[in-house]
Amino acid sequence: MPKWGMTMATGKIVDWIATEGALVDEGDELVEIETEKSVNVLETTSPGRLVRRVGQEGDELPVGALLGVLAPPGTEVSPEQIDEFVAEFNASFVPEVPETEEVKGPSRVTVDGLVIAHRHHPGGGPPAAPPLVLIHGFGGDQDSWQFNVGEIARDRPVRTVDLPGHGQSSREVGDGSTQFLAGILSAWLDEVEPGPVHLAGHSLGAAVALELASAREVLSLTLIAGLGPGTAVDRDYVEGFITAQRRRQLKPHLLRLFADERFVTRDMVETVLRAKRIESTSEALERIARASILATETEPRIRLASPPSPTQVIWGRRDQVAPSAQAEALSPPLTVEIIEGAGHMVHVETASRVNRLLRRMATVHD
Amino acid sequence: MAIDLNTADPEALRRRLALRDDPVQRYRRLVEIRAAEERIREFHASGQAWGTTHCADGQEAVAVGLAAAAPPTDLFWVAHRVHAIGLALGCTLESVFAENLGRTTGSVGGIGGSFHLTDVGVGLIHSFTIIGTQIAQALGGAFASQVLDSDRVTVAVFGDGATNIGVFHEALNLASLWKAPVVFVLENNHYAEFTHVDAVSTVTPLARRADSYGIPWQVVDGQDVEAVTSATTSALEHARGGAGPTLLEMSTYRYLGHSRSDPAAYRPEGEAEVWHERDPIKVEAARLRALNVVSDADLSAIDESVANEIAAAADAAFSAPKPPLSAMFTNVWAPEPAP
Amino acid sequence: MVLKTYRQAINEALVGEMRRDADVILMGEDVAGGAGGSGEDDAWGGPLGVTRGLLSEFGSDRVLDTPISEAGFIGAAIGAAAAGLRPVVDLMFNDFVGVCFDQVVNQAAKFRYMFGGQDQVPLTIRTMIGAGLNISSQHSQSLYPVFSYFAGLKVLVPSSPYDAKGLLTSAIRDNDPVIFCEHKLLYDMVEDVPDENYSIPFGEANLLREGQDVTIVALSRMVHVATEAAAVLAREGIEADLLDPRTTTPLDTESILDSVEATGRLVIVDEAGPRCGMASDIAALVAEDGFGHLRAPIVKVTPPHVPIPAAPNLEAMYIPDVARVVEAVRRVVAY
Amino acid sequence: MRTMRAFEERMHVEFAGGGVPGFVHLYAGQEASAAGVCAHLTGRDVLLNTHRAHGPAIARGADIFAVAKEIYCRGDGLCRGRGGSAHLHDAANGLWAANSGVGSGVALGCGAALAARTKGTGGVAVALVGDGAVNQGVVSEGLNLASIWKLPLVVVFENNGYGEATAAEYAIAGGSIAHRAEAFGMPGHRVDGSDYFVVSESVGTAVSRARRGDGPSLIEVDVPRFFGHFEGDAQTYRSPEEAERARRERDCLVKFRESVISDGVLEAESLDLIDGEVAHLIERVYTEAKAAPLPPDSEFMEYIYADSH
Repeated sequence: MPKWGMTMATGKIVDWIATEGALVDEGDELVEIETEKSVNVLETTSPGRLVRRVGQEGDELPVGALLGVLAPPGTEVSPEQIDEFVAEFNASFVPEVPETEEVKGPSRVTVDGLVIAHRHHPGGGPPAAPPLVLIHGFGGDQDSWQFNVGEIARDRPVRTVDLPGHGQSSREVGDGSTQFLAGILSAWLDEVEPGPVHLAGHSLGAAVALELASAREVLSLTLIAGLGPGTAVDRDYVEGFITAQRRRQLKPHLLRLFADERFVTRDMVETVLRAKRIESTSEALERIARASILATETEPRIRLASPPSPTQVIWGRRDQVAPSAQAEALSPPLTVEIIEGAGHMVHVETASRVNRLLRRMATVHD
Repeated sequence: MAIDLNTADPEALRRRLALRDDPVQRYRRLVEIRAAEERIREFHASGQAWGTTHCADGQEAVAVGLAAAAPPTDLFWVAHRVHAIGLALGCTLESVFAENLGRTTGSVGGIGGSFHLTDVGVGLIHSFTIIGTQIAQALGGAFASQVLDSDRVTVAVFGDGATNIGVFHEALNLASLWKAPVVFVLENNHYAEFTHVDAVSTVTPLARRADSYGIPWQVVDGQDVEAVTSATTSALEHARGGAGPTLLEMSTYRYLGHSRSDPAAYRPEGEAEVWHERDPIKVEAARLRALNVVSDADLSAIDESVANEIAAAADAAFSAPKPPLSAMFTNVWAPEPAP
Repeated sequence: MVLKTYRQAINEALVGEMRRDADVILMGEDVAGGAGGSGEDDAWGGPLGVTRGLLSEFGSDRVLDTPISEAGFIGAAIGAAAAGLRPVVDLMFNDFVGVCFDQVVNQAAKFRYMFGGQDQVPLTIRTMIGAGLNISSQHSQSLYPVFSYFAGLKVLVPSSPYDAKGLLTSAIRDNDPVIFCEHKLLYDMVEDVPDENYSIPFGEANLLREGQDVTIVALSRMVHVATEAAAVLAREGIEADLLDPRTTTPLDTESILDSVEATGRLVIVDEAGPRCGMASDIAALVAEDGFGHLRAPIVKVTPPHVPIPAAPNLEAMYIPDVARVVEAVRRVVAY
Repeated sequence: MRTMRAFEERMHVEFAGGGVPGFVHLYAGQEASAAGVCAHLTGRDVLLNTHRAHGPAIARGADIFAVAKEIYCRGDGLCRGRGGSAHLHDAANGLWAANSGVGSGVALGCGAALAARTKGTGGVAVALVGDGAVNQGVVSEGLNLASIWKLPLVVVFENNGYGEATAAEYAIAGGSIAHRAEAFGMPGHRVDGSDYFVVSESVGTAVSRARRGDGPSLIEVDVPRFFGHFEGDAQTYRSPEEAERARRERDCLVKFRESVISDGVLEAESLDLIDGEVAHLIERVYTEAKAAPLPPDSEFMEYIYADSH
């Protein structure tokens, strides 16, 4: 059972997609799982044959529990061997106690006079592994990575952060430019993570990540639903998001972020509204939008032609906010993954797929 | 339909009459009130009663003096700090305890709670939590006496805090115009909730306000039962004789906080100690001893017998039933008029 | 995430606005507690400690203890508001409005209208509502329906620390007289409340839970009773849309009607009495404008039409509880 | 004073002829009070008006055309037709809240005075109150607040002998309104309200005291009321001779005229000239007010709430 979200303790099997005995390849859809916060599809992380579906549809299982058994390609296993494996696993399996960090809230540091809220997720990987730093998009906060952090932290520490003007960070945003935001994050990294890092950013966060990658040592760079300044973005969405003050005004805008409406839960709308209500938030968002999103610029194309770090681009095919067509034209050395059926919040809607891509990118470039 | 004033609990009436001409009984009642309030605070501290409660420790002489002066036909409208005056007027210990505990044997069947004691049979018409209400209502009672040609006098008992609320001034004006047979008793314990009297009025003594309405006034030593009894007796007779209202300011002091949750931190150190030296129980004990009416042994015997009565009354209150659901719907409306 | 009590949240809103705007002043009986005495100055900080600490920061020119004279000091607050201050005045128990009703409903509510819009009364009246402390019916009522009757007043019934801070901030910034109803049983409730100033707009119902089977509208402390009931119902497979209007004037009629359009069923949970209250008001709204969507009669869960008894067992029966809400929802769903 | 009088005399006639909506309370006879008060007020001060509102509004400098239009509930009346005769309010000119809730002006005035002090404007508030309001609780509460907070407030009780139809002597215990000041620890005086100069001197002293920060004062101004409580009041509660006698013996205009002429301050001709101008003005005021349109239907829901800032 994967861990999607820091407070996720259990997940419920909604639907097995792969049939027992089927050969599956990396990235194939395996099983649909419902958590408190979403329904998401677990994808295969390594090729093999699904020899046993242990969890049954409707079962509610703790994080880390055995969902099924995958035999390596080309090997033959007997039912007895599978029984033995399952028994052994279950005998040693102790469900982990869910993290309470979310309840405690993020840590805060003061960087260049600004309060920056951030979290460190040490995870279960080697502590010395270069960490992955995740930068959220416009109007979001670090919790928008909640479906990604848990899985990635199996390999390496993960750091998430609230951009200035967002989440629980300061509402001071300078001139609102990506340069300013990247400058603050660079100073923040000097403080908390001076060594080389992997970097991933979503939407506005992708622009900040690209800027940051030019300024310091970044081992790999993942740009999700954004290419930096000049990314074509729906102006109505941005302006509507900034001005919405009420649930009923905001919800239509949030719906545009997803291909599947069910992701826009009451909790999500409330969380975004609460952040937006903090004094000076609208002004901060407005300033960032003017300087970093709605300004047009062609420079990123040039920069992406010879990127500062090994770079992959991930996009949702059904992105209504930043059309995915702009990713299709990109060419090597960039790798480009366009995910069918996902919208702008591709890392939420197809968390399992994006997690696999993020883990692979980092592992390859450690 | 007028309330029936002839429904006194015989025991309550006996308790009321006992104070009339017997200084030892007055002393005993002071002791009883002090001990009863202590017991009530235990109910609250131990979680057996909740809500809030307002105690009058230190002000017992006012309650007992008023009750001693007034014949049982006179009617009292009083403030929320009512245990003392209720017990002085004759409410039984059990009825006061049970009301605090929300039991059917409480003075209003558990429906009113600590600060709404009522026993019309001994002249305790009601106790009020909306500051100042009783002043106008007592005036109305006095007006009724005039219309009905009764020699009944009414008494309004209120705190210093009530002298700033409009209804105090409205009632004094009317009482003066109508020469109403009412006595206004201003129990000045120097604090309205947590605020000192001097912060909320610029006139001292407060009773001087009566001048503006053409009403005679007097400041009385509220620590001394005899002083209270004597001043009240005169004021009641003044009113009964048709000469109109009087305002009596009883100067006294509240040892404890406003309510059970109030530690009274707003008071300066040493202030309470000065008043403790003139504690009403001490003052009265000294007087009785000086007159050789009682011996030290008698005083100890009184303490002991009061303690026993209180224990018995508390037991009785605890064993009384809680009100049934039907009690919630009783007395919302008066009975239909007789055909 | 910072857990704070309802009491702290209100205190923070007051501090935040008093720091932000020198025109904000505070007055009421014992808002500091200790004025004129020779002991501590801020001995009490309001009858329930809500305004503690304000005197020391803002001084006695801006934090004023008043005598017990509600008509006088609420009238003065109205005058001060019309003259350019933003008074926050403490009416203590909302039951005390009886002694200053004229000031609240004839003066504050109409000052702007009757004078043709020349002036405004940016006044906030904080007041305690609610039963549950065994203090009988002159200290336990929930009179927000009475205030809601009067055009010109805005009426807020925050049910949580987060809402209390955001709504009080909006109330102080608002240019109309606002009645801010604090439920006395909520003072110790804790919730995540941001340190920063923030404001919640009036007329926006809070959607606490989404469901397709029934709409539950609950106010003030009843929101928590309804939340618990909704959880019980969910285990039975009944999913409720749970709405907290948060402000009764203005009332978010749109959210209520939209929800009923989707669910076809309405249960209203209100601690105020059954007659002429918000429950009957909302029922009338849906009967008039949402009748075609109803699949069952509207049910109101309210206390009976009696004053509030002090006896703990009777008071417990008076206040709507989870069982009554669950039963009401089952009834409309089974209809 | 002449304008106030002429305005009211004409109103008396107009009301009898029909066409004036609502209740109308005339100020005639009391003019020296409003004039004596307003002589000491500046732009930063606030005058709290009563429901007998026309005279003080005119004295305070409100546009007399807008005053008349408000009484006729016209769209461009002082309060856009929302208030009518008893609720004249002119924020821009420091005229406040003529009020049917008698006595409220004292509490509201405390607030205006508190705001003036808190904001350091140097302004004072003067609350006009009738004798009928003196026994209202809110008046006592307001006087107490003003006293303990030492507010820059002057409370002027215009005692015209009747609270509606009830004689002041019957309704007020303790001898006089001025005597009430003692209950609140402030100075109180009773003055002859038919003499402008007496009123003015007394108010002047009280306003200076308030402006200096020395706290509130109470002034009882003894004035005659020439007409009934409201127009249409048959006044059977008082003898017909009483009003007649008041007009004969206590007319502030007559006294003023005699006084300034005998002191050589003004000549009879200049006073006649003023009277003539006033008559002309009043004619224009009434003609224009009666012709003005009622408020537009489209503004039915306006002015209930302020826009948030």
